[in-house]
Amino acid sequence: MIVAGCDIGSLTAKAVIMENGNVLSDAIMRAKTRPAESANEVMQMALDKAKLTMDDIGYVVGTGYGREQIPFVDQVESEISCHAKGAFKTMPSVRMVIDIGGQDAKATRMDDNGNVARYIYNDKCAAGTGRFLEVMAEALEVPLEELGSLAAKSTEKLSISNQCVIFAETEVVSLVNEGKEIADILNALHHSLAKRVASLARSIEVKTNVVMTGGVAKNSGVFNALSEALGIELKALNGVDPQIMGALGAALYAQEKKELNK
Amino acid sequence: MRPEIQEYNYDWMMGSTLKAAAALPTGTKKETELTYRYIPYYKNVAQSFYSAGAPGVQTLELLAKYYENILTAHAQGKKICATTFCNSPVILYAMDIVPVTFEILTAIGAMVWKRGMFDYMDFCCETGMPETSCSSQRGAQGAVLSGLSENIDFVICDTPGVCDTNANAFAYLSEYLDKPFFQLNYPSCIGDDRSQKYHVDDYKEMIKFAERHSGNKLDYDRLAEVLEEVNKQDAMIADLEDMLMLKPTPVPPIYNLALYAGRFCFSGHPQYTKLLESMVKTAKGYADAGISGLKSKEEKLRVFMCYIDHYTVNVNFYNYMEERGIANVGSILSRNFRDNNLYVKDMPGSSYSVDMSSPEAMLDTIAQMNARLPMVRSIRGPYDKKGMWLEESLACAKMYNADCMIYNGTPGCRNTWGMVKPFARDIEKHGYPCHIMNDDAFDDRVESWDATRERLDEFFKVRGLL
Amino acid sequence: MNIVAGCDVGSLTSKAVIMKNGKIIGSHIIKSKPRPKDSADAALDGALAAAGVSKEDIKYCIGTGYGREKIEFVNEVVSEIKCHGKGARWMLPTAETVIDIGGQDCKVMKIDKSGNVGRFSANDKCASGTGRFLEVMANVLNIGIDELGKLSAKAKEPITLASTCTVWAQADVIKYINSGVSIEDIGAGINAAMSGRVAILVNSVKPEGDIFMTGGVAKNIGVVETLEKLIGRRIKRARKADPQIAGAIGAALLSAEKVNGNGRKVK
Amino acid sequence: MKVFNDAATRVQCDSITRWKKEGKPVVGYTCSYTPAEIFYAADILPVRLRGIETDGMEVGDTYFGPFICSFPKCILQLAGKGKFSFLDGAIITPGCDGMRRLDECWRKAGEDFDGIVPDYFYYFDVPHKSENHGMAWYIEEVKELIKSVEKHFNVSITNEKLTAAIKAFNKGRRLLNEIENLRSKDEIVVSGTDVFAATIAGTVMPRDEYTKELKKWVTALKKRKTSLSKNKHRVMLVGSISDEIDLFELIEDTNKAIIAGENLCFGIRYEGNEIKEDGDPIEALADHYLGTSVCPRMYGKYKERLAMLKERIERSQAAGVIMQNIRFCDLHGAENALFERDLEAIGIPCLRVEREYGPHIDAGRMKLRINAFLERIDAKNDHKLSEAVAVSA
Repeated sequence: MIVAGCDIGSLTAKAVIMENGNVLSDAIMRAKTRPAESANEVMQMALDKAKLTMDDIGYVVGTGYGREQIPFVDQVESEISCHAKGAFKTMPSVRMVIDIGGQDAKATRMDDNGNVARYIYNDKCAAGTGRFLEVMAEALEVPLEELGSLAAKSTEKLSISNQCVIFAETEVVSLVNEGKEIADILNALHHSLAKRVASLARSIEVKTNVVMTGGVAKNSGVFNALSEALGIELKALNGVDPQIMGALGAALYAQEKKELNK
Repeated sequence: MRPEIQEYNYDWMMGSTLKAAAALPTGTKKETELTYRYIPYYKNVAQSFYSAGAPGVQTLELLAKYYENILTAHAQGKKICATTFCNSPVILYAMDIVPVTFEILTAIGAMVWKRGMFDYMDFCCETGMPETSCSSQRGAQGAVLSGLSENIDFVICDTPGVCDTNANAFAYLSEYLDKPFFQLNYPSCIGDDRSQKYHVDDYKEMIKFAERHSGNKLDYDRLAEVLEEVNKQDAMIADLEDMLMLKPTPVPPIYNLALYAGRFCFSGHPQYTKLLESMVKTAKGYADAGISGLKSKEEKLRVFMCYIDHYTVNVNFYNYMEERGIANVGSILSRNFRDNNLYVKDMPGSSYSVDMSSPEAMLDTIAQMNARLPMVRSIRGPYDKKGMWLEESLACAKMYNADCMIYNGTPGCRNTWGMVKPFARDIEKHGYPCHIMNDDAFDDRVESWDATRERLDEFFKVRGLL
Repeated sequence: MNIVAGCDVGSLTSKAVIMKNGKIIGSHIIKSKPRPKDSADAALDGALAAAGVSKEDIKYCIGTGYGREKIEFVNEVVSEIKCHGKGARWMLPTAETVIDIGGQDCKVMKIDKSGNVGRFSANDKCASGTGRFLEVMANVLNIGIDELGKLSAKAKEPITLASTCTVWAQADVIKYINSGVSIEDIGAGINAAMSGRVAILVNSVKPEGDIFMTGGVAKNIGVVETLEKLIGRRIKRARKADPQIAGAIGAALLSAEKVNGNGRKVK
Repeated sequence: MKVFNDAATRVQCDSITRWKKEGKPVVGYTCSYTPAEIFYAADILPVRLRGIETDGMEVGDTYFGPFICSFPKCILQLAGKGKFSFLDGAIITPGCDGMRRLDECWRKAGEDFDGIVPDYFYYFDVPHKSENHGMAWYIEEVKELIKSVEKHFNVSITNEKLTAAIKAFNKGRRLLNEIENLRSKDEIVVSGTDVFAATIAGTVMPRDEYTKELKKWVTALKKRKTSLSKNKHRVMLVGSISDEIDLFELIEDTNKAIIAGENLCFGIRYEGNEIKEDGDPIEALADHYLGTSVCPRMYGKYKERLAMLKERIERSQAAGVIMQNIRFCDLHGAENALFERDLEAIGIPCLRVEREYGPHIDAGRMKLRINAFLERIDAKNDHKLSEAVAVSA
C-alpha cells in the first residue's frame, strides 16, 4: 500500500511518498500564495520522482499551515503531531522536537511511546521564526542556504536585541552601516533566534534527546547556537532531512490509517 | 473615536439593545424573523441566549435592568460609583448607590456589537492610557472618559494588591475626570488573622468614603435585608456548583457567565435571585433526567478554566464549547468561597460566612466576602502559596472531574502572565493538560477568533482529549 | 542663485529635492538601498539630473530621515519630524496638524505658522501602523501598494485583522485568502487596521485646524478615507507636490533659511 | 567618579567583590520599599537588584509570559546566568505585578538551574496605601523582616544600630541634595549622566565607602567653573524604572541638552530624601520608605506626585520634560499621559516615549524623538526671542 504525507507550510511545501513504512520519494519547494497550488505541485514532484501517479496513492494525510486547503487529502493532522511522529520514527530515542516554521516556532515534548506530552508555540511576536531569518537574509542579500556557513566565519560577538522582526531588520541594517561584518551579524542573528526558541523549549522543561526539525534545522549556525542556548547537545536526525519531518509524520499517519482499515 | 459613535449615549444604546433582545422571544415568529433580518450579526448571539431557556432571557433582562439603573440614577437623586467586578456591589445597594462595573459592561459590549468595544477601547489610548493596559476596563471606561455615558460621581476600586492594570485604570479615570477615588488594598496572603483584620479595617474606611461622597449613611437594617438576599443567593450558587460535579453536568456552559455576571451586577438584589432560581430549576430538571446541559446532550469533555472564561467576542467561545460537546465546569470567577461550598473544605481560612447578629458582624461578613471575590482571593499572592491560584485550581479540577485546564485572559493581565508559564508547568505535573490561550477575551484584534479556535482544536486533538 | 537641496533617506524609500528661490526645480524618489549612503547619492543624483544642475551649484543641503547620519554630502542633519512639519506647511499653508506615516514609524505633529513643530506623538510599539505593514500586506496579496489603497471603495464586508503584529496579521491575511474572502474585503480590512492604529495617534494629539498627511501612505486613498471616517475630520489634499517628498522639501526649505543667512557650499 | 561609574555599570562591581572578600554577606532587594538601613545595621551589604549587562532573554522568557516589562525579566536573566552568585539573600517586593512575580519565576528557575536562588529568599509584602492600617501593616512587615534577617544571619539588629544606620545613610542623602542645589544654578557644572551614575552607585556600594567618595566628589564639583549647560536645553527625565546610564548619555550626547534633574526611582526620587534621626527608627524608616513613596503604584496620589514634579522642574529650571515608560509598564505609561496633559497646559513641553529596558535600547528611534523634541524647544525659544525683539522694538 502506497500512502503520502503532504506538509504545506507558509514558506515551503513538502511531500513524502511511502510504501510499507519505507520512503519512496520526497519533495520540497517554495510555497505559493495559494496552498492548493503548492500542494498539487509538490505532490507531483514527489510522484514524478517515485515514478508514480496520484492514482497509485491509497491515502494522504495533510499537515502544515495550509493543510485545510490541500485538495486531495483524506485526513489532516496538526504539525505538532506530525513532527513528533516523524522524528520519533526516525529516531526512537527522541523526547523533544523543536520545529522552527515560517510563522511560528514550536517545542514538543514526547513520552516514551512517542505521544505528545506537552507543546508550546512562540509568544505573540514573530521574532524567533523562520520568517525572521528570511527577512534578515533578504536585508543582507545573502541566500538562505548560505546563512549557516557564512556565520561560521564570524570573529566578533555582536548582539541583536529587537523583539520585532521589522525593527530587528532596521537594527541589522544599522549594523551593516556601522561596517560590521556580515558573518558577525548573521552569527548574532542566529544566537538571538536560538535564545528565543530555547526559552520556549525550557518553559515546558527540556530533558535530553532533543532534535530540531524544519528547514531552519539545516542552518548549522542556528543548530549550534540552539545547542549552546539549551546547554545540551542537539541530536542530528540520523541523516534524514529535518525539513521533511512534518510530511514524513503525515505519511506515517496515513500508513497507520491504512493498516487499521485492512 | 468615530463621529457616529459620538452621536449616541452609550448606556442608553446598550440598555435599549438588551431590552429589545430580552423582549424578542415573546414576539411572534414573523416578528422574530423580521428582527433577525435587521440584526444579522447579533442573531447568533441572541440565539445563544434564547437557547439557554428562561435563564438566558433573564440574563438579558438583568443586564438591561442594570443599564436602566444607571440611566435613571441621577434623576432619582442617586449617586453613581464606578467600580470593578472584584468589588461586590452588595454594600453599594445597601447604601442606595448605583454601581457601574466596567469589566461587565465591556464584556456585554463585546458580545453585542460587531465591532465590539473597539472605539471605546481606542478612545482610552487616545487620552493617553497605554494600549498594553487591560481591555476589560478600557471598553466601558472609554465610554465614561469620552462623556458618552452617564457621569460617574466617584470611584471605588478594590484591585490594588491584586491587579495593577485594573487599579491603574481606575486611578487614571478618577484623575482624568477629577473624581474622588478610594482604593481597597489587599495583602499578598489570606486566611490568617492579620490579613482578616486588614480586610475589615480597609473596608470600614471604604464605607466612610462612600458615605461622604454619596451623602447616604449606611443603614444596617437595609444591609441586613441585602445580606439576607445574599444568603439565599449563595445557597443557590452552591446548588449550581454542586451540580457542576455531576457527570454529565446538567449546567450549560453559558450559565457560568450568567452566574458571575449576575453576581457582579446584582449581588444581594432580587433580580439576581430570580435568575438563580431559574438557572437552578432548569439545571435540576436536566440533573433529574440525568442529561447534560449541553445542547447536544452529549458531554465529550470537561474543561476547567483556570482563569477567566468570558471570551465574549460574539459569544464565540461558548458557542464553540456547545458545538464540540465541551462542558464548562467553571472558572475561578464562578467560585464565591462561601462556607457552604464543598470546595472550601480543603482550603481552611479561604471562605467567608454570613453573620447578621450585629452591625459589626455584618461588616465583618461583607469585608470578608469582598476579600474572596475571584481575582482578589486567588491571585493576590504567590501562586503556589496556601490558598492561592494553584491550590484553588487543582482543588476545583479534582472536584469537578476536569479533563484539562485552559488559561484565558487578556494581554493586559500582567499579574497572571507573570506567572502562568510556571503555573501551567505545575498544573501539568499534577496530570492536567493545560492550554494557554494567547487571545484577548474582549478584543479579537489581538488574535483573530479563527486563530484562537484553531489552537484550541489542536490542543484537544494533539493531547488526545477530543 | 540660491539653489539648495534636501535629502530624506527613509527605511523604505529615499527622496531628494532641489529648490531654487522657494520653487522645486527637481526631485527624485528611489527605493532605499541597504546602505543609506548609496541611497542618498542615488536620490540626489536623480534630483540633480531632473533639475539640470550640478552638485556644485547647491549652496546648502540638509539631510533627514532614518539614515540621515550616514549621508556624506549634507551640511547639517535635522529630524524628519521637523522636516515634515516644515514641508507640510509649505505644501498646505493652512495645515496645523501633520500626519506622517513612514516606513517604520508613524508620527503626528502640530505645527505653527512657520511650520515649527509643537506637540508631537510617534508610535513606539510595533511595525503595524507603518508603511512597512502595508508593504508586507500588499506582497501577500500580490498587488501593488497603490492598488491596495483602491480596494477599500469596492469592499462589501471588510475583515477584522489581528493588527498587533505585522507578521501575525500576515498569517491572518493568508488564511482569509485561502478561505475565499474577496480581495477587496481583505484589502479594506488591511487599510482599516492600519487606519485604526493611526487614528489613535491622531486623536491623541487633539488635532486642530487643517490636517495634512505626508509620506508615501498619503497616496493610499483607502487608508486616508478610512482614517477620515475614524477621526471624523477631512484630511486636506494638496497638489503642490507629491506628499511623499514632504520631508525632503522641508529639509530644502530649512537649507534655504540657512543660505539666507550665510551661504556655504556643499561638501 | 571612576568608582561610581564602575558601580553604576557593572552588576558585580569592585566594591561588592571587595566586600565579599571580607567574608561578609550581601543581600539584594528590588524596588524602593526595602529599608536598606536594616542590612547596614547588621553589617550586611544591601544591593539594589538591577538588570544591566544582559545579552539575551532566554532565561527571562522561559518563566515570564510575553506581556511583561523587560526589567524583572532582565533580573531573572542575570540570576539564571549566575550573575547574582554573590548574593546571600534576596528580597522580593510586590512593587508592581511584574516585579512581584519575580518571586515565583526565580524560585521556579531554581528548580532548573542549580544554585541560582540565594539561601535567604524573602517576600516582603508592601501595601499600596500609607494611611492608618496600611502604615501599620508595613511597620509589622519591617519588624518581621528584621526578625527574619536576625535569625537567618545570626545577627542582632537593635534600635540603636538602626538609628546609627539612618544617620550614616543621611550623610549621603545630604550630599546628593547638595548636588541638586548645584544643578539648580544657572550654570551647571556636572553632566546629568555623571550625577545619575553617582546616585545609582549609592544603591549598590557599601555605604561608608560611598559617603566618603561622594564627599570627595561634591567638594571637587563645588570648585568646578566650566559650565556644561551653555547653549543647551535643560531637560528632566522621568517615568519608569531606569538605572541605565546609556539612556542619559543618549540624551546628553545630542550636545543640545543637559539633564538638569530626574525623578526616577533609582535616582534622586528616593535617594535624596533624609530620614528622621530621632524617635522610633522603624517608624522613621516606614515614614520614608512607604510614607513618602511617589511611585504610581500608590494609587490615588497623583496630585501629590504632580506637585512634586512641578517643584523639581522649577528647581532644575528645566525647559522640557522627557517622559519614558518601559513597554508594559501601565502605571508609568498612564501617569506620564496625565503629567503631559497637566504640564503642557502650563506651557512645559513634554515628550512621551515608550521603550524597552535592557541592552541596545532602541537608540535610533529614541534619538529621533529626542532630537525632534529639542528642535521643538529651539523653535519655542526662537519664538520667544522674536516676540521679545518685537516688544522691545
